[in-house]
Amino acid sequence: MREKATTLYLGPQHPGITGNMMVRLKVEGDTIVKATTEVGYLHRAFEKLQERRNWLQAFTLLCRFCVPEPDPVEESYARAVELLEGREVPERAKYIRVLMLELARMGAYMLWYGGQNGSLGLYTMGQWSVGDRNYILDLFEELTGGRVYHMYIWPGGVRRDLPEGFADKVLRTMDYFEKRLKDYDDLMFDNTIFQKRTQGIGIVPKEKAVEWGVVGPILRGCGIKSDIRIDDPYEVYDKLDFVVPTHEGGDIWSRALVRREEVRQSIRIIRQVIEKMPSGEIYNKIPNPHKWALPKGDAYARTEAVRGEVGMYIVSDGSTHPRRTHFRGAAYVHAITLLEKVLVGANVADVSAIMNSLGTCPPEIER
Amino acid sequence: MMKELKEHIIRRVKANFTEAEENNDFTYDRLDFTVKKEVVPSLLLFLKEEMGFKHLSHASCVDWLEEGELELVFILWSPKDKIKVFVRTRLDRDNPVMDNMDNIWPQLHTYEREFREMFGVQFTGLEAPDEFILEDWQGPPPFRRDFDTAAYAEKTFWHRPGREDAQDVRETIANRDGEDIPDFAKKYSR
Amino acid sequence: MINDKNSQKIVDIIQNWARKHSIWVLGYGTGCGAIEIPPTMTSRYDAERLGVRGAATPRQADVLLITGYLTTKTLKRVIRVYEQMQDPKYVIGFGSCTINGGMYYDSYNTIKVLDKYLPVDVYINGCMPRPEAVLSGFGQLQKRIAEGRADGAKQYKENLEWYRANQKKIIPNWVMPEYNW
Amino acid sequence: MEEVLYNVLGAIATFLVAFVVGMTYGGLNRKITARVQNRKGPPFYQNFIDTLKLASKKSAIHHGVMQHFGPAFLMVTSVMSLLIVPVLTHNQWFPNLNFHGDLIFLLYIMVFGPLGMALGAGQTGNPNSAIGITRGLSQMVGYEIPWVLALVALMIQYHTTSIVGLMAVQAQSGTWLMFSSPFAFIAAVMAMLGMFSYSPFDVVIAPAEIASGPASENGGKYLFTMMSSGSVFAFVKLTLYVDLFMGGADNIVILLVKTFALYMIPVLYSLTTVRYRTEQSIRWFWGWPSFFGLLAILQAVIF
Repeated sequence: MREKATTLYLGPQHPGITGNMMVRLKVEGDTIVKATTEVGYLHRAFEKLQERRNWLQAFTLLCRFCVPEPDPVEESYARAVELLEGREVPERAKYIRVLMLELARMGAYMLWYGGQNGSLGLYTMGQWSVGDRNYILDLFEELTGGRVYHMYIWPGGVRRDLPEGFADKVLRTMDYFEKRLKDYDDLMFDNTIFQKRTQGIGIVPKEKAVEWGVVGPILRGCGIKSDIRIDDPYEVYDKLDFVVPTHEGGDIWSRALVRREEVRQSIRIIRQVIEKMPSGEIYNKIPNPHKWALPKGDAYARTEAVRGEVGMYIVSDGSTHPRRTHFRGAAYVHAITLLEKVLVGANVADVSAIMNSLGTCPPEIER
Repeated sequence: MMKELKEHIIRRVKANFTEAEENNDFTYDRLDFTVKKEVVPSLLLFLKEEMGFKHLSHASCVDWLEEGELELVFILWSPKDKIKVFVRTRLDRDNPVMDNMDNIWPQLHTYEREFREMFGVQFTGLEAPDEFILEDWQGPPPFRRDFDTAAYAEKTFWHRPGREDAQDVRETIANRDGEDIPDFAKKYSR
Repeated sequence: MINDKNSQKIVDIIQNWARKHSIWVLGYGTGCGAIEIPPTMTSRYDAERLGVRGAATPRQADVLLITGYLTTKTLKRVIRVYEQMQDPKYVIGFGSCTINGGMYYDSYNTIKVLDKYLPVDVYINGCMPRPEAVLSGFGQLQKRIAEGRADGAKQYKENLEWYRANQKKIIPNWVMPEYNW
Repeated sequence: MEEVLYNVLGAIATFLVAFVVGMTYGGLNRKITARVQNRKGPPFYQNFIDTLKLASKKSAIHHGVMQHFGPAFLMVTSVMSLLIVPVLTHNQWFPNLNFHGDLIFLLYIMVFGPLGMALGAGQTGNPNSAIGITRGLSQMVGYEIPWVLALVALMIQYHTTSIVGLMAVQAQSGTWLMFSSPFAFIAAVMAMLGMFSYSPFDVVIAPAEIASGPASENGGKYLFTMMSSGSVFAFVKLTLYVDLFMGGADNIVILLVKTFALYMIPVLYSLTTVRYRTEQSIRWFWGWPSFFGLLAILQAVIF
């Protein structure tokens, strides 16, 4: 006899939900038979607002798209504008951008460490990693003036050159993180209960993954080597030496292993960037923003973020204001169509862990 | 190399879809095809199944108010050949109807729901609740160009005086009088 | 004895002292400001040493932290959550967008002034407010509680019609239980 | 007459001591947690402030009469088991109502609280409460097995079913039961991890999964009652373990030292582990802890 299905509302006010969204679960016993994502709690109509601003003013709204890691969004926009206009970026600015993106990636992964373990009940990890994330935010603050919102990577280059002694500080921070990551391994990855809770849970099928629009660490966790930094290289990633880790399995555990390795690769990239960074200009000056018109046409640029592929599609009608901007967030696919598929058959206890593992970030869904 | 690849793709597409207009002016890894809206599903399916464009990178809708048309853009990425293809089509702005395509890529379902809500594009055969992002929305589709968000916000929401101009905000706040907050609430709107 | 005015005052002082040093914040990240809450709660800034700690459900919480802009859809849920909280309860408006709309002043979907809809005890300005600012905001709230001036919930109850009228103007489809506690 | 008065006053004193000690332990738990997590942490008396604040909440909504049962039953359970467990040996200020067979009675009474909570949680109508209490009862089935096995082993080995009897055995032989029947001790300590329901066995409250479980709809005074009864119950459990396995305590200092040492086992373990799922938790309790319980029974039967 089948048990009667009950409906469980996970969110919008729920400590286990990642951000402000809701998942409606149809539950039989402990097993989910149907999951529906409901979003829209964070819809600010950014793209509509950007149409009312000029090309540079629109840029200031960008970092609010997804707060844990705003820099890839800025990077996508800047690159899309540069593609459309044909504007060259100085070599040094490219290196600084990569430095910025990788620092942001590390910061977001520190937040992920906290979220993934918080969803499983290991709060010590979150306290450590989110606390350590402050050291990265300190670097951001020194470089850009903001902890969370940087508005640093803008069309034509970057906004400010590295302060004196900044490179040393970055290297020292990297040394610190290399030491700390060993502690994280001891606490998290060597923990048998963590393995028991994550192995075989939230499986994304490998053969369907590309078709379903899965990107980023989640796709790499299925064993498919796909990284925009390698496939569609931007800035100076093709001159840097790093490995794209993959793991077979497609469950939370293999995604966690992929992310664990990626933090280490980020440290490696940052060290190389500091070493290879040339001197020179950092900014190819744009004209007066109020008179700065982009040629008619459209462009699409995409960047690898921690959640996967994020992209910015911009359309210009030849005026000083965007005709249309449209942001593509990885969570747009991961948190709706993918999450609804992955949650079917899962245990209620694992919903939060699965959501964290899929990198759900509601503000980039509804923008 | 990239040039040959692009020409190969154009040849294959033109062989099957004669009326597709290509745009091959880009210096980077990108190709554009403009087709009629009836052809879009079969072209997308052809690109996905035959040409290796497995990954739907993005889909977007642009409102060309002056021309009376809505433009749908699909951005496809081939993991094998490392190239992007844009498929674009135009819809009549007053009666935008399109075929439902979420059987090609499941994530198109989400995009279609968003376009239906934000631009009023009707997808025949799309099975989803009407509301996606907005709740109890009574105005026109908000992302259309003729919807003025600033005027709507001005009309609907209460604005705190003091930011109409770019003067010193502190002074404006200090000199603020004549606003219609009741006495008890003044304490909380300092 | 308890009706005696002086002893009531002493009871008030003790109760306010306890309320001041035990602030349970509802875990509801209503907007992008939620990103600075984890740093505030974790090791460097450690709000728990001030007695600030997270609460999982509205029934247990004392403070509703509105972390940033409220869309109309969220506003409905926030009102619901606020009315479920137990008296005495406080609201902290967090970020510029709760004060005057911030950078969303022309958005069709976000409210611009929070205190029209909910009684705000403390505003923290900035976008994004740093954890130090958040802690300072909690400090202000503590000061107000100790002085007995953090009576937003009382104002809300007394002027319910005014608040309701404002809320219903934004939320056309009002299907919610009436506020009765 | 005078004896009754002494007993009543003593009971009140015992309750106060249990409340204060339990609350302080809770605060120390938070402090130690904070230190492990690289932060300063709240003061050790933070839990007193929290309970005082909860008690001074002006309103406390309830969803029907049955909701009172949850906190009330929990409190009743705590107080009843407190009165049975001897706090100090040879001290008239801490009376206990022990009798022959009180161990068996205690086994029953410790289940009573969660059952009352189940009644209350059902009334609230919050699905998280219902799921939480189901999880709690399921997990109880898990840890009751090693716990009962350990106690039965003690009963068989020493031919007594009263706590005082077991304490007398330890006083006579001069060795603690944790040395003379180590398997029972190990099984009982493993069961204690479940009883405290700290991580990895915090499936009942599991914030990221089911908000705060049975307590979801309880605010203000209800939560106050639950927190206080939880503190008292923690003290009861620790004292019981000290009485059973560590020879009891002659004065309050020794009691505090012994109970705190025991308390550190679940606290420190909880800091480094991920939460189990309910079925994994039950499986764990039916694994090694039950095995040690069976060994304890074997030891009791053979020797």
